[in-house]
Amino acid sequence: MSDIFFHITISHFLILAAVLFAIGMVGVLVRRNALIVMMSIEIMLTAGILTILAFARLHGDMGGHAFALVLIAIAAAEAAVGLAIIVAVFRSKRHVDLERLHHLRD
Amino acid sequence: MIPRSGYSAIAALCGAVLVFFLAPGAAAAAESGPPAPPPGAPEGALGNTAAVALLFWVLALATVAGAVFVITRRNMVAGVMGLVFTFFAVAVLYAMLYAHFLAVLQVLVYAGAIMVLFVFVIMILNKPEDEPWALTGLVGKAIAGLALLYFLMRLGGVLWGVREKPAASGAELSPGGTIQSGDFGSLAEVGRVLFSDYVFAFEAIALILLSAVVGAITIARPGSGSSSQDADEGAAVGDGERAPDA
Amino acid sequence: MIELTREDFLYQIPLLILAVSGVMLILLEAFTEGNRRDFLMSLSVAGCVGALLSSIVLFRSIGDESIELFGGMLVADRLAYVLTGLFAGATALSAMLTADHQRTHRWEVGELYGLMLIATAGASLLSMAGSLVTIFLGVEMMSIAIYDFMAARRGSRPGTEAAMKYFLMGAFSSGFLAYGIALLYGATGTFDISSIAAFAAENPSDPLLVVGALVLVVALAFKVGAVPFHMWAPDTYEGAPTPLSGFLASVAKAAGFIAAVRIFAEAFGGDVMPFGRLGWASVFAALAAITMTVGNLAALRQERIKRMLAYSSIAHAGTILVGLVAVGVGAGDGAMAAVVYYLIAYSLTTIGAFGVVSWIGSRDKERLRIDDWSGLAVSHPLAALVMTVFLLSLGGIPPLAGFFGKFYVFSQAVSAYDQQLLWLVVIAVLNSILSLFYYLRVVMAMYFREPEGAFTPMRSPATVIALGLCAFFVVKMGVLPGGWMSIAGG
Amino acid sequence: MDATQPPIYLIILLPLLGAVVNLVVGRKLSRRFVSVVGVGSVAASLAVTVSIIAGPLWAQYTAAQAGEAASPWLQQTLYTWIETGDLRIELAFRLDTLSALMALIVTFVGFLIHVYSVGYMHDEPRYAAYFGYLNLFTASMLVLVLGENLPVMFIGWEAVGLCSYLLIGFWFEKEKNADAGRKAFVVNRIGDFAFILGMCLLFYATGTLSFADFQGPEAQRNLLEIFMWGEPVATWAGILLFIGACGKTAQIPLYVWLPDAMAGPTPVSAIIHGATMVTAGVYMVARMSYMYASSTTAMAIVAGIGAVTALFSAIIALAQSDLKKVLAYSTVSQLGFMVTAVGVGAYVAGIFHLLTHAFFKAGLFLCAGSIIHAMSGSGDIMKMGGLRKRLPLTHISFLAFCLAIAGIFPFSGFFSKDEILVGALTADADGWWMYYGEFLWLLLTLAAACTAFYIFRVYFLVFSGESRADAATQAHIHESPPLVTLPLLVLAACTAVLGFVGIPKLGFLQDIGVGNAISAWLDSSVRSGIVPMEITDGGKLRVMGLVLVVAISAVLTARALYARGVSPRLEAWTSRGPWARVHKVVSDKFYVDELYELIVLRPFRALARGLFVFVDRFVIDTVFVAGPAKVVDLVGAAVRKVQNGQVQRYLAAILVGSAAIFFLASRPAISFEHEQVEPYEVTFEAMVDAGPASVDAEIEWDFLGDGEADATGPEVSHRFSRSGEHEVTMRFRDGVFGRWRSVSRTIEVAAQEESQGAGARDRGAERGSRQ
Repeated sequence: MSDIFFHITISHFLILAAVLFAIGMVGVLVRRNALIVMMSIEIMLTAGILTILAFARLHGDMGGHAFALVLIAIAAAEAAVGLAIIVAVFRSKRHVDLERLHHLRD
Repeated sequence: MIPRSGYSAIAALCGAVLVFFLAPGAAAAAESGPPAPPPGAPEGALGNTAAVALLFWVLALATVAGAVFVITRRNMVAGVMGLVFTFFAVAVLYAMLYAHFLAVLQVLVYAGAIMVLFVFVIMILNKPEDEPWALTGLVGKAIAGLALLYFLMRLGGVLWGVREKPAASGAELSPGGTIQSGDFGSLAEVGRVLFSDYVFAFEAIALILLSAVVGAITIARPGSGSSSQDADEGAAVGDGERAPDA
Repeated sequence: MIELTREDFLYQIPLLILAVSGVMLILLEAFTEGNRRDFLMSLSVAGCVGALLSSIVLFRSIGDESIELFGGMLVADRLAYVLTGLFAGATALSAMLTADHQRTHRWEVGELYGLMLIATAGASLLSMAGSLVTIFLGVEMMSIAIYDFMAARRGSRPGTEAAMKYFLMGAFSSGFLAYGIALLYGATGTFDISSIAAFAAENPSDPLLVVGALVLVVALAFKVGAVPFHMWAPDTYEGAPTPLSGFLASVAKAAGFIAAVRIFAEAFGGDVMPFGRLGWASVFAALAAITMTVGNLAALRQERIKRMLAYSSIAHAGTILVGLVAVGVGAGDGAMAAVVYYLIAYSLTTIGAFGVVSWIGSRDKERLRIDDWSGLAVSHPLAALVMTVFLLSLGGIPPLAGFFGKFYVFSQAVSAYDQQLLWLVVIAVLNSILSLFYYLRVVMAMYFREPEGAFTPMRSPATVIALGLCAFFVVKMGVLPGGWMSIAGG
Repeated sequence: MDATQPPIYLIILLPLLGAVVNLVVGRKLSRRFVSVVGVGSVAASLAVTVSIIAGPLWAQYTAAQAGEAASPWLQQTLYTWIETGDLRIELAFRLDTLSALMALIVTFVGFLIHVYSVGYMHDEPRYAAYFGYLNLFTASMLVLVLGENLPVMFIGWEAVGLCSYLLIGFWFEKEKNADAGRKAFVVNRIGDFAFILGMCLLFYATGTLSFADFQGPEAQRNLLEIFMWGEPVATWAGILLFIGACGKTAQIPLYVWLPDAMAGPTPVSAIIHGATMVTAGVYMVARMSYMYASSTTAMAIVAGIGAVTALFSAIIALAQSDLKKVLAYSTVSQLGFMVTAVGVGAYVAGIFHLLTHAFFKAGLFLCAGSIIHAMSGSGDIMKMGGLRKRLPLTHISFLAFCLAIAGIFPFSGFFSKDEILVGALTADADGWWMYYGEFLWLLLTLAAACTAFYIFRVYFLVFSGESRADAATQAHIHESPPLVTLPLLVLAACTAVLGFVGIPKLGFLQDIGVGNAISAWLDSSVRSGIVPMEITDGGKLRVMGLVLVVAISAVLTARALYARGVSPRLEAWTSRGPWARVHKVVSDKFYVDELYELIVLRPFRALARGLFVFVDRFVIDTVFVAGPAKVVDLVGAAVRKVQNGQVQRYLAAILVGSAAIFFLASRPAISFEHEQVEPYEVTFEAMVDAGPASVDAEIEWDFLGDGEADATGPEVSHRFSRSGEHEVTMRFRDGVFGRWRSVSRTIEVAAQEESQGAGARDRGAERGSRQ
């Protein structure tokens, strides 16, 4: 049992990443502020990168690092666009509250 | 009294300290492990010294704490600081996985650039205090929470099974066997992969970043386009339309 | 170390044309003064046509070969060029419609055209994807450009709200995509799709592989708008500028499908059936059934035409999924050709339908409610006729393109081994009957109701040409489907 | 395309061109020009049809009769429409004796209706659109008839649906008309759905969709030998195609659109009911006779539905008071006759009745148009009467049509209806119930009686007695213009003599060289699926005589009741009930009338009302119309609840959806089966649903109940040490998530050999009980 604590394996990293992914999802679900929801999405992407790197370590393959780099760059791009959209929403509605953003609906 | 955002600033500072002191140690500790575990044995990927274990648990705690901090704080600046803290800790974890260059990149891009962007936008919004939690549709969210738990449980079982896979050090499984143990994850190796096998990805990213930048400028600038309104949409935009330009 | 050869560039010329003209347009926009949007539009159409023509040339020259480019990052084969050609053509049509929409509703944003081309480049990247990295890059290149131009109509409140929603959900699904790719990578140690296929053939139920594939199902189901991952679609299509809704419903959706084909049909396809007898198709079969049904039932109640078309596009996604399932249970090349044919037919039809919706809007009144369409047949008979053609094609009436798409998909699905898809085909056919109810409501409004006040729709050659082309091809694909079917691979 | 081939495509192209001209530029043209284009295109098409039939087809036919040429049909392939893999569909037209007859009916009757329309619609503001739609309708019907394969036929099939939608809803200013048009279209679509499925299934089974190929031995073998759910695939394909036919040909339960379709202009009713659209189903079944012959089950269903429809709608027609409604239900009933005919394999009789019906029903509708025109637009037969002298030409022709539909010798309906009755009475096939043919015959004979009664009820109420209309209407009554009456007279003349093309095959007549011309003509195109029982001339004559007597007595009853308006006694009966007038009834010499009313008409009326209430109000309105509406409402409400505009709810749905995918993919249903093979020895087989999780699954068996695994693997056998009950547990570990699940069951182990049967029964019973 104590082996789990002292013997760090790739699985530890993977589970940690999964937990991060889940925390990100919870954040997306429960926060009203679009900005914080975006931060939660960044956490999810980070969890993806961590998973990739852990597997890269497992397989000893540098391809994972290259893909992690791609992910980081794309996360940056997404953040830029997302923040711009938040600013645009704020300009037209004076708030970025997702619960009040429901004019398009069935 | 220290203002509430002060705590987060302190936390982020701790994160920075953590990186600077732990990262080299993390890499060293990871490298000090036994070079090649016997195949089939449930051997750790990183060796099994107590230092590695301690480091991992501290970092795991820091990461999770930072992430939880992000999604629980009402103060947005505090949230950003929590995120920075998480990213620092994750960067050290990268280093533990022999991804030194990506650890650096994580700190530079995420903790550096993206977080500055977030803070910037918080300033534009001029609203450091967030709206409270989204508590409508609690039933739906409870169901979603249960679904998430189930998802995590299934995923966790599979991921936990991975440790039974024969772990290998970077030298063994790399194609052609040219990488030495110390090279794995180094800047040189990342560069080599990026400019050979993944050169196309590298080029494509350039295009993506370009469209992101152009798009961000197009979207965020207050322009003449905002003067027109659909008749269907009802009233014209309020005074806030001329929000201070960043 | 890979060697880059001349071929690596030669075979990706359509992609290069799209990307380069996209960048050029963005640059030109910065140096263009005043309202020279038509000029930009023409250039973007020229770029698309160039990409289309080069796809046709490459399609003819490549034969049945499949050539790996950039060390397997890209795969050049006929499927890739068909879809690239479709994306380029559909983008050209959307661009032509967009210019007039911009002028009529005064939201001239010149960057849009460059971004549109970059999104198309992302879509065609997906069609050529030979690696999960390319899939991710393609999805993101397309999505980020789409986020951009969704929000480009700055003053429009529905526009920004739609962009916000689409962005958040798209980024969320990107998280799933990244995570799923990570899991597949963990299972196989490679991103290369053919290597993954080889691995899957040997380890059909590797846990990481299965879980990774299931997570990818979620991510791709989101992109194609399958229930219950569809909920962005109605809001987004309604809020977005109309021609861009058309773009979203055609190019973005087809790109999602081609990504699903590249991953599931090629990595997990073949004779081995990694996930048991029904394979991954069992998941898609359930999604297809529920997607068609919910999409159609929800569309029945819509009073606003863009929302109705959005739900209709969800229902069509379900129909295409039926074809994908048929591919999955080993119906083979025929089923794949049926999917491709359906994608072409559906894309042209839906762009046309959104185009007419855009066309009848005049300044200060967009005419987005079905009631606004009353008596169109009397005041503008040609527009009503064209719209009727599109709607009947969507509803699957012969001899229009939509009918053959459906017929082809259904007959392939029925002939799948052991008739195990018969239940799905029955549901699909019932749904296509159901769908006529709401398509006919619009036809009824146009033909069987009195016009409510005269109006002047936009008068512009570009829109008329685009609509004419769409209608022409929709009819042609129905009357002379042979050539199109052989293009689709049948 | 072979240059020497006759231009079959012209038959379709001409009306199509007329439609294009009238629809596109018609608004700018003069009425005269529109009429010339509209009528002329159909006339030209008729001329082409006649010339091709009289020329090349006749030559082929006579050659085939003489044994020289193999195939008495012409085929023209325009181009290969679809070719992909093994799917090859050509845009081809086939003119054989069957489709030639149909094309002749469509063009000839269509032509007359076009002529009639020129007179009838002269005040219509959307004159050009009307003729455009009418031409389009004719062209579509010709595509349906001449198509060489099912997909081409399906184009026509859909197009007539669409055109009828436009024509029925032509006067869309009235909400009711638009609704009727929509109803027609929707109900047709329900049938089309089955048609598409049937096509897919046929293609799957035979690899072809061409009519010529279905006759080939390979397709025949496939149809018989490929089984699905215990029936040959021909049965399922036949049933599915027939559901499609039910939609078009207005059979139970999809007949509801047809009575509502009266809302359109009267010539439209005539063309839809008489010559074209509704006969499509009958034609399709006859066309596919080579497939239906492979399945007696499908034929029994077709025949049964046809006969029930025939009687059922004839009963409903008894109680209608609107002229066009009566005729509409009459159409449904007559179609039932035809469907029964093709269902019992009497294809020639079915097509023959289709032919005669096309003439007399089109005529009846055109007369109705003339009458309603005269009555200032009202179709209430209770308000008519005494029109014999006011509308002499209409009266003459109407009488001829009535005699024909009632089956009075020597009008055409007599011959065709008689053929159907003989066909039904003598039909017998493998797997049919005993006396099924006789049962069908009985239903049809009853229906024939009702037919004679209701049509003469209409006739007497409209033409004899005193006029019951108000003064204003009476003043307006006048005979229609020649353009209207001329087609009527032509149709009436045809109706009177047409029957003689199908003189029954009676020994003594054949001896003197009088044969059944239509049967000889059609024999090469259809295949009789069921070998009829032998019937003697005497038997045939008895059937004929019986139905003639029944029809004549029904006519006489109608005359007695309605010749001077509605008989006052009848009114007394219906208004005040029997007991108040007992004395009068007893003393009344015509008590037969009342008895008839009491015993037959009243129950029938009640039945008709009841049937109407049940089928139309309950089945259609509640189940088909309100039911879906309710479902749509519920789903809509649910969607609305979820799609509430809040993006976080959408994200939650994604999460729930992905969890559901994981759940479904990771939970295969497990169970096991067992069978005793020897004393004490039982074999076990694990039953695990397909799915990702079941591929590399581990399976353990515990036979002793001690929790230890006694065997592993999906198929094991175990020798029990004693007989009696044993608790057996199967444990299953899925290959992906590694979860253990188990299923236990108590089984009975016998010591003797003979309990094998028990074991097998046990297996059957326990299959459903999965954990």
